[in-house]
Parts: sequence; C-alpha cells; structure tokens
Amino acid sequence: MKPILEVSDLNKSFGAVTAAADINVTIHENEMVAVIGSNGAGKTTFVNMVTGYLKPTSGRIQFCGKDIAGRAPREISRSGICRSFQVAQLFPEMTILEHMMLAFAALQVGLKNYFYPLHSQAAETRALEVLGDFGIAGHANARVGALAQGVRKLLDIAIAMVSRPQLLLLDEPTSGVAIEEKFALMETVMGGVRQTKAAVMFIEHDMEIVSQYARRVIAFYEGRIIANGPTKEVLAHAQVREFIIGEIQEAAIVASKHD
Amino acid sequence: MRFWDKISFITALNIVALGMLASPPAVAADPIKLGLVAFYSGPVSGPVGMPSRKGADLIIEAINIGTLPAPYAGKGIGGRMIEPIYVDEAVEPVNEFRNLVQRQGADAVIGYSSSGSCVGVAPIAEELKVLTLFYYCGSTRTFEEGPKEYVFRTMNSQDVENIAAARYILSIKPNLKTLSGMNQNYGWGQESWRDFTKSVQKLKPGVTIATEQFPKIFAGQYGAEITALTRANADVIHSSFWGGDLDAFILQAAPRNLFQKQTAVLTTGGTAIDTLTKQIPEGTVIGVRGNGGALAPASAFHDWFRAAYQKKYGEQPSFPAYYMAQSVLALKAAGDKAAEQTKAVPSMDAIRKALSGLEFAAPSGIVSMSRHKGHQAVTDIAYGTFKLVDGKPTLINVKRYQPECVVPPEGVKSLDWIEAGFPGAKCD
Amino acid sequence: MRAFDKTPLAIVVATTLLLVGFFVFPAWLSLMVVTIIAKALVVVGVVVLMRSGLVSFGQGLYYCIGGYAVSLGEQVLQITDIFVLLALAMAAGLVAGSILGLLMSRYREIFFAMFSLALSMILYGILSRTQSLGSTDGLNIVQPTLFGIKLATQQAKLLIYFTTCVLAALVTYAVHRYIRSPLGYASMAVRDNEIRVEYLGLAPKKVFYSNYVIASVVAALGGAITALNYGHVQPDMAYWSQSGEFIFIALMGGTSHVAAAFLGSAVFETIRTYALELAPDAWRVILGGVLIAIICFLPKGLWSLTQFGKRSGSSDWDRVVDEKDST
Amino acid sequence: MSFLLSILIDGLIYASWLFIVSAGLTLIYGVMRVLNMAHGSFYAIGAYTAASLVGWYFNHDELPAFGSFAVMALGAIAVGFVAGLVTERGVLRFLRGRDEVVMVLVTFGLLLVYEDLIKFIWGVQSYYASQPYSLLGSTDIGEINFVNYDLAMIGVAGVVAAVLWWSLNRTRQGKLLRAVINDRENAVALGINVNRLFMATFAIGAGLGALAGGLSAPAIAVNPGLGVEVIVLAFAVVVTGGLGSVEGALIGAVLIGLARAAAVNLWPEAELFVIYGVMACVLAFRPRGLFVLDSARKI
Repeated sequence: MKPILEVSDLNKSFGAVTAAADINVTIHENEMVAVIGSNGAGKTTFVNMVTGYLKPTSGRIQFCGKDIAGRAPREISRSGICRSFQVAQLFPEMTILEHMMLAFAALQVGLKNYFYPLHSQAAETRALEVLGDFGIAGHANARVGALAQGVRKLLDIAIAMVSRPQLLLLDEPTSGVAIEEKFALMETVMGGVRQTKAAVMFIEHDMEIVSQYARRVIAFYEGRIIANGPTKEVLAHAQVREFIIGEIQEAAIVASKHD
Repeated sequence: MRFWDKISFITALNIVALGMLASPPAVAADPIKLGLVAFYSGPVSGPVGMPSRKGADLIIEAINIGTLPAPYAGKGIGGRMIEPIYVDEAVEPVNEFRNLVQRQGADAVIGYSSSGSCVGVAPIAEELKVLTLFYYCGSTRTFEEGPKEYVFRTMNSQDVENIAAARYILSIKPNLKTLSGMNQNYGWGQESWRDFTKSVQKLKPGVTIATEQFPKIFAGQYGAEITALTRANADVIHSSFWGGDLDAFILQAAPRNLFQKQTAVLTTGGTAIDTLTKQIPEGTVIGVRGNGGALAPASAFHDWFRAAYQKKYGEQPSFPAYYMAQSVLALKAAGDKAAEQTKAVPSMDAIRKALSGLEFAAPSGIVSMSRHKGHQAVTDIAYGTFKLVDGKPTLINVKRYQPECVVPPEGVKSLDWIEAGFPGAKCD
Repeated sequence: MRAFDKTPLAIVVATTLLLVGFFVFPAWLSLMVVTIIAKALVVVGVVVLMRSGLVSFGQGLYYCIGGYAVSLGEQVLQITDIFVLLALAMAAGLVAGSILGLLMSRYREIFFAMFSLALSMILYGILSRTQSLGSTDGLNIVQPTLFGIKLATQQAKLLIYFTTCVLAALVTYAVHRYIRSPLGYASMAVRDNEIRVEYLGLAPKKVFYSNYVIASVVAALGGAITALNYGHVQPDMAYWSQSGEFIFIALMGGTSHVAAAFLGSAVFETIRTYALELAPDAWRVILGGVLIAIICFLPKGLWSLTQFGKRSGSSDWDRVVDEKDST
Repeated sequence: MSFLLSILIDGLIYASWLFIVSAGLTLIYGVMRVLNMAHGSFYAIGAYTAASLVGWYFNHDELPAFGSFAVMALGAIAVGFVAGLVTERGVLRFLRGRDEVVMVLVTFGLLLVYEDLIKFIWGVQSYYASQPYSLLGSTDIGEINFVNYDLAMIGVAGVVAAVLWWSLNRTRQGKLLRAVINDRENAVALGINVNRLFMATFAIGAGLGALAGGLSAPAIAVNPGLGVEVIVLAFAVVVTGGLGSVEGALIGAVLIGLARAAAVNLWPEAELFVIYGVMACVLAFRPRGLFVLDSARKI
C-alpha cells in the first residue's frame, strides 16, 4: 500500500503548554485508522494541524509527496484531505440540500460565478445521490437548525465526501449520538465512505466501535503517541489500557451517573 | 394650476375691493400658509431655535390681530392672515423643504439657521417658485453663486459682520500685532475666520496669526485649545462660536484668565452677556450679528418688542428672536406695500416683488433689502465692549457701522472686495 | 419541480407601476419615491453585507463618495450627462470599495462596524475641513443633461425619476440573482460558520470582499441619485448618524429578500416625514419607538409580514418555495 | 519642555473625561455584550441632573459651597442608576441573547426616545452649573494656567479606575462579573444569577455615564443633543482599547486624549479626525483593539 499522509516530528505548543510533541504518523491508501486518547490528549490538535486549522510549531506534514504544513484549510481541502467535526459544523439557516449544493459549487466554480443560481436540476441530482449514500436524502429540504444530532453528523460527513477526498478525517463521528444509535450511524458512515475508497482516520472513544471498524489504532496520551499498530495489539497495550481505556471508562461511568 | 386659480380668485377679490374703494383689503382673504423652519431639537434649538420660534409667534400673533405698533397697521399681511407650519430643521432640510411646499402647501417659507440648509434650499426654492426668506444663516454663497428671484435674506451675511469686527478691533486696538482664532470646524467658522483675518490684514498690513484653532462643532471640551491659545499669547482672539459652544468656551476660559490677557472678539457674544455675566471679563468685544439684541438702538418699536416678549415669555429676547421677527416683518411690510399699490389682497408674487429692494422697520432699526438686486438685507452692524456697570452687563463704546462702510458694493464678491482693500468704502 | 421564481415578474410589475405613477403622483410624491429608492439602494448594500454577518456603520462613506463624485464630475470635469455622472459615481464607489475592502475584509462583527464608522468619520472630517469643496455647507448640483441635450426642469425630473426606477430594477434583479448564486449562499454560510466555509475549499475573505465591493458600488449609486434628486451634497452624508439610518432601514425591512430594503425605506421615509409634520417636537420618540417595536415584535423585519398570508393554508409545495425565498 | 508638559496635562484631562464616560460603556459591553448607544443619554441625564441640582444648591446661601461637589456627583450617579435600572428592566431584559448589532440599534432607538424625553423634562434652554468649576481655583504649571477642577478630574478618573479594579478583582461580586466577562457559557453553567448581575451591571454602567455627564456640567452649557455628541467618542475609546475591557478603556482614553491634545497644539486642522485616525490605526494593526477578550473559536 502506498503511503499518502506522512507526518514527521510534529510539535505544537500554546505558549508554555505543549499540545502535541514528536508526532510521527503515516497513513496509507484505503486504510481505516482509529485515533484514541482521553480528552485533551492532543487528538483534535493533531487533526487540526493536518487540516490547516492550526499551524504546527515545528515538523513536517506531507500529503501525496507535497508539504502542506501551515497551509490554509481551503488549500488542504482542495488537495484531497477532508474532515468532519466533533460538533457538526453547519449553517443553521440552510437546508440540507443547499449545504450539499454549496459544497459542490465550491468545488466546481469556486467563487467565480456571481449570477448563476445555486439551485439547478443537475446540482440537485448530484447532491441527492450523495445524501442517498448517507441515508439522509429524505430530509433534503429541511433546515439543519431543526434536525436531530445524528442527521447533522451524517450531513457533516457527507459534505466532506463531496470532493471525493483521498483521506477523510472524522473527529468523533459518534459523539453526541445515543449509544443504541452509534453502530447504525457508523454503518451508514462507512457505507457511504466505502463508495469512494478513501482512507479514513477517525477519532473515537467507544472501543467497541474502534475494534469493529479500525484495522490500525493510534493512541495519544498527553500530546504524544504512546502506541501505534494493529487494533488488537494497541488495545491490549498495558499503558493504553491504564491511561486511556481506563480513564475513558471511568469518565463514562461518571457521566452515566450524572445522567 | 393652483397658482392660476389663485390669481383669478385674487382678481375677483380685486374687483370687490375696488368696489369698496378706500376700505382696507377684504378680511376674508386667503390666509398665507407660512412654513417656519428652525432647529426645534438638538444642540441649536436652545440658543437659536427656541428664541426664533418665540419671536415668530409673537410677531405673527400681533400681525393677525393687528396690534403691531407704527409704522405697521392693519390685520394680516395686506389682509391675509398667517397660518404657521413649524418644521424642524434638524432633519434633511432640503428634502423637507419640498414636502413643506408641495405636500403641506406652504405659500412662503421663513427659516434656516444653518448655512448648509440655505445653500441647499435656495436652488429648490427657485425651482418651486416659492417665496423663501432666510432669517439667520450667514453664508455669502447663497447670493454670490448667482442671482435669485424667490430667495431673500433678511439679515446681514457673515462677511459683513466680520469686516465690521475687524474695523472695530482696530479702532480700539490700533497697535494690534498678532491674532489667534477659535472657530468651529465647519463652514460658518471657517469663513468667519477667513474674512476676519483677511480684513484685519488689509486694514493693517503686517498683522500675523499666532494660532488658529478649529475644534469640531459641539465638541464642548476646549481645555487643549485654551492651552494653545494661552501659549500663542496673541493680542486678540477672534471667535465666531455661538450658542452652547460659546458658553462652554467662555466658561472654560474664564478661570484660566484667557480673556484678561488677550482681548476676545466674540462675533455672536450677545447671547452670553446676560447668562455668563461673571465669566466674561471687561473689555471683551461683543457682536450680535447685526444690530439686534443687546445692541439694538433705542426706538419705540424696540421698546414694544421687548415689552411684549417679556410679557409673553417672561424673559428678554435674545438676538435670534430679533432676526426672526425681522424676517416675519419683512413679509408684512412687503404685503402691505403690495396691497397699497394694487389696492387688493396681495398675491404671493406681488409680495415677492414688493419685498425686493424694500426698506422696512424692525425692532432693531431700519432694514433695507438693498444688496444682491434687492434680495439681501443690509443693516447697521454694531459692536460694543463688555463692561459691568453697577453689576449689570453693559456694552460700552458701541460703534454702528453703516452699510457704506462694511458692505461690498453691488456685484462684487465680498472676498474680492476685502482682498482689493475695500474700494469705495465710506466710513466716518 | 423547481419553483418558478416570481421575483423578476414582481420587479417588472412594480417598476412599470412606478413609471406610470410619475404621471399620476403629485410632485412631492415623485420626489419622495426617488428619495426612497436612492436610500433603498444603499440599504441593499447594507443587506448584502448583513447577510454575510457584517454590519457597516459607515456605509455613509460610499453614499457620500457617490454624491460628491456627481458634484465634482459636474464642476471639475464639466460632465453633465446623467448616465456618465452615475457611471462616474459607481466607478468611484468601486475604486474606493476595492481598495478599502482589502483592509475591511479582515474585520468581523462589532469591529467591522466600528472600523467602517471610523473611516466614514474621517471622510466627514476631511470634507468639513476643505473649503474648496464647500466645507460643511456642501456643493450644489445643476440639472443633468441627456446625451448632451439640455432639459427643462420637468423633463429633468422625469429623467431622474425614470433612470432611478430602471436602475433600481436592474440592481434589484442583479442582487437577487447574486443572493441565489453560490457566492450568495456562501455569504450566508460565512455569517454562520466561517470555518466550515474554509473547509469547503472557499476563501471567506473573498466572500466578504466581494460583498463589500458590491455594497460600496450600490451605496455610491444611491448617493449619486440623492445628489441629483436634492441638487445638493453635504459632508453630513458621511456622518455616522446617516449610516445608522441605513442600518435602521435594513433592520426595519428585514434581510431575507432584496425587496425588503425598498419596503423598509418606504415605511421609514413615510413615518419620518409625517412624524416631522404631525409631531415636530416628538418625532424622535416616534421613530425610536417604532424601531424598538419592530425589533421586538418582528425580528425578521417588515418583510416577514408579506410572508404571513402565503404560509398559512398553502400547500407543501408552496412552503418549500417560501422557505427558499426567505433563506 | 513645558510645551510637552502642557500637552501631557491637557491630554490627561481630556483622557480622564473620556475614561469616565467610557468605563461604564465597556463594563456593560463586557458583561452583557450590549454596545449601549443610550449611554450618551445617561451622560446627558447626568449633566442635566447636576445642572439642576447645582442651580438649586446655590440658591440656598446657607449651604457650604463645597458640598455642591457631592450633591452634583451623587445626584448624577443616583439618577443615572435609576434610569439604567428602568431601561434594563423595561426594555433590554426582553431582548437578551439577540445579535450584538441588533442591540446597538435597539439602544440607538432608546437614544432617540431619551433625547425627546429629556427635552420634555428640561426643555431646550441651556442650563448652567458653573459655580463649582471655579471653586477650586487654578494653578500655573510652566507658563500655562490650568483649572484645578480639571486637574481634579484626573484624580477622579484615577479613583473610578481604582474602584472598578478593586471591585472586579477583590470582591466576590466582582469575581463573578469577571467570570461572566471571560467565559459566558461557563458562568451560566456555574449557576451565576445572570439576571441580577445584568441588572446591576447595567445600572452601575449607566450611573458611571451619568457621573461623567454630571462632572462635565460645570464647564459647559447643558443643551439638547449632548449625549449624541459624546457617544461616538466613547465608542472610539472602547473600540481602540478593546471592547469590554476596563483596562483597555483606560489605555484607549489616554491614547486618544494625548493624540487630541497633541493635534490641537501642533496641527489644529487634524482635530476633527484625529480621534478616528487613532482608532483606525489601532484597528489596522490590532483588529480587535488593544486588549482582546475572546479567544479563538473551538471546533
């Protein structure tokens, strides 16, 4: 398998606080990778750096042989890395269909066309197709302000899939969704993603989902990678069990008591 | 259309009036809807707008019931009653002028304190062919930009005031060497300062300018300016500040003894001498934009005006009241003259024609519409020096400049006249 | 299945009615119509900016630039043709907007509002200080000509009126199209979530920039028409309260449709002029009260009133259209 | 040397006035996210109240003249406080959570309403309260004579700054307020009674605005339109300093005060736009003003 993303010696600090240290990661074509770690371990910081939202303090990020560290998110998106967000990032006053059509339009004409309408038969067909892949075509004309969290999550990912990226980064795709719906949601996501053969790296707290969908796991702890390898090995790793899985389970227990 | 209706109506009345011969024009004549535009809100309303409105109300009432003293007589304007319509100048005056005339049907308009309003309104008044009397704005541009048919100004323009101020200050301070200026940063302030300094420098070459301050209008805080003026230490400080700004300037300058060390020429200082008696030092030169207010010459008409104003409002009239009264009286005088000439109820057109070049009496003396083809008023310009006499504010050493001395001759722009060294000026 | 866009038809009908109206209206009403439209054009720009989340407290800057461009075009360049003058004003707005837009597109929210206010106040200060430009008294503008032909007063009025109506129709249609273009949607998107727009592969700054330039050009056009209509320009056009008035009108009308700007402007002008006439001592209370009431009870502006009838009792299909209309 | 000194003093006097005007404005913005245009009205109300009270006070010869300072300042604060309370309870309470710019417009509406209400109560004639202004005498600094009342304003501004700093940093209520200023969501989640806090903040802010008006009344003629003139200046100060930050308002006031004093003494033509020039320059390099509150958005 060909490597597409190569991250080497990546560091990020905010003033005196180190958010990520010596990150070295390689993602290959068509791979399914999970990223685990407790809150504040540096997972999202890592994704933010790869997608250009944060500028790394030092280190290299290469995508398909090109250095992309410090580029603007829009350039990185256009070069083939797309992402979803922990909290779905949407436009509350637009309908699902309009989100999709805007994503398509952004890809094709960018901002050049001032008077050509966004709505057109062709754009709609294409948008509905992708929405169909994610099972949310039925809500096409609803405004997202009125939608359930699960649908928003799916839309967030569907938007990321519009440009058919080579690498898709999903930041906690199942967070904020009820436990009993998590697997169904993940099924839909993976079903949608598989159509495009993109490599997927997803951040996840639910170890069952991790072991079901990931072939490889990267474990973060206090800004560093403490394990990186096949799913079973990493999940059995002593430090991972102590620092990450234990903490996550404790947190889950506390959370459930609060509820 | 309305206009022709009115003409034929008036012709009909004319015949009736002729039938009645020597009797005064018919009482049932069409009233004149008179637009009265001044600042009734905002910072200008207190010092200018309200006294103006009071002055207008007083005179209009007297005209309508016929109690004006001699030389005026009879009810109404040539028999036509006045129906006032008040409009606040604070909002888009140019636009509202059209509404006033075209929608509310004003037959004539008196008003406008701001030069900007006058510059903007004048062409529209000409276009709509409506008799319009500017009562207070000072800019010379209105008539220098071209002759007017429908627009009149019933008080002096700003240039004349400042030429007179220059002559006055040189008469009391012949050894004047340096000048400072404190004027608001807008048309009025800039032009006042320009005309004053140019006049002084023409009359006494070699006078230099120490500093020229131009704070924003309505700024209110003049500490830094007073420091700069103090340091510049000129012989004379000229200020065309008016209303609240003038008061604030005097209040803030007084404890710092600014006017004790340098003589101030306050071209509109007349409004402040009663309210800020303690703060104005003796020796300060006070102007009233003409010869109204505190510098009005004694006359029976003047006594009547002051007494009637005092009776109606419980206070003495400040000079904006005089100039508004002057404006309304211009209409009365012109209307009566037209009525007398034609022996009929005067049309607006007849009033307008009668007004051109007219001489009429006002509380502050005789006003003659002799400048700019009979459309711009000319009066004496008075300046005096402030002094407390028995604790009462008094203006001493009063000089009244005759029009021949300070008013540019017909057809000459005032700035050109000043720069040419006042050719043809006749001063005593 | 896509809904028929009723807006172009509505524009044609409204414009035709207005054009015919000139021959029926009393003179003051015709002038008021031009005033309303001129201000509404500036407000259209304010609305375009508002849709992308930017509120300009300095749109008076371009309004003033447009007005002075006409006046200086007449006095300095000796141009009197109405179309050349209007084009000149729009070009001035375009140039100023394109340059300042580079700076302004970096700002958001209240900082954009305050920076735009600062810029327009600087222009106000400069003009007020410049005696050769008439200082605060401003400049007068003589009647425009048409292709070199001198016109009688009444003809010139007709010309200004017709030109204003037709230009307003064109601008309305163009902006209506623009709002429905990808860039128009992107504008709404950057208001809600700039980061997501960035991740769509678009540059939010460019979105803001193009909105800013469009707003500048229409504001300059509005200023130019006002100048021709009043025959007078003053630095007050750049004073902050003038810009505040435009935002006032925009919020009154609502931002969901271009036409809302015209509705807002018409209502505003009517309320103000009658408040001034009927209550010369209390027009501020009336105006301020109306503003607060509209914000409290009609958060989407007066335009939402026109949507009521449609929504209730209409079919599903209509509802989809309606929603689209108001996005 | 004395030249620079006098610019410095003039600048500080002007800055003191600016700071007292804008402290309340920035406090209200920090806590409530309302950029309150009606602050100008509170300023005007304070000035009218002070002028009326001073007029009344000096009609009673038996009262000691120096008491007028207390009457003037406390009266202005009290009336401003009540006006603020009424405004918050009567109008703003119902519009909580609306867009910031909408709130600017709402308060603009309030400014218009207050303008006419003030006219209704006090009329349009000028009010004077000049007696306290000359009560303290004057001082020669270098070759320039300054009014002690103005110099005292620097002290008053210092006291206002100190009291604000102390109440925000050293009192329980102040810490709550800071919590709200720095992290609104969290503060609400912590169960802080936002309702009461907003009410109190707005009333105190309004009181400060009125105090500024009251203190400047002796040196001016109190006229209609006072508030409108002042509010944009205060905006410039708080935006330059950084909205919502009291320290920012202090620095912004000093910066603008000095810039204006320098312009008046060195380049008088620039007076009309120097304030906005400073604001534009600061914003050009620091787009959110000198003291920034918000951090980047989390995704």
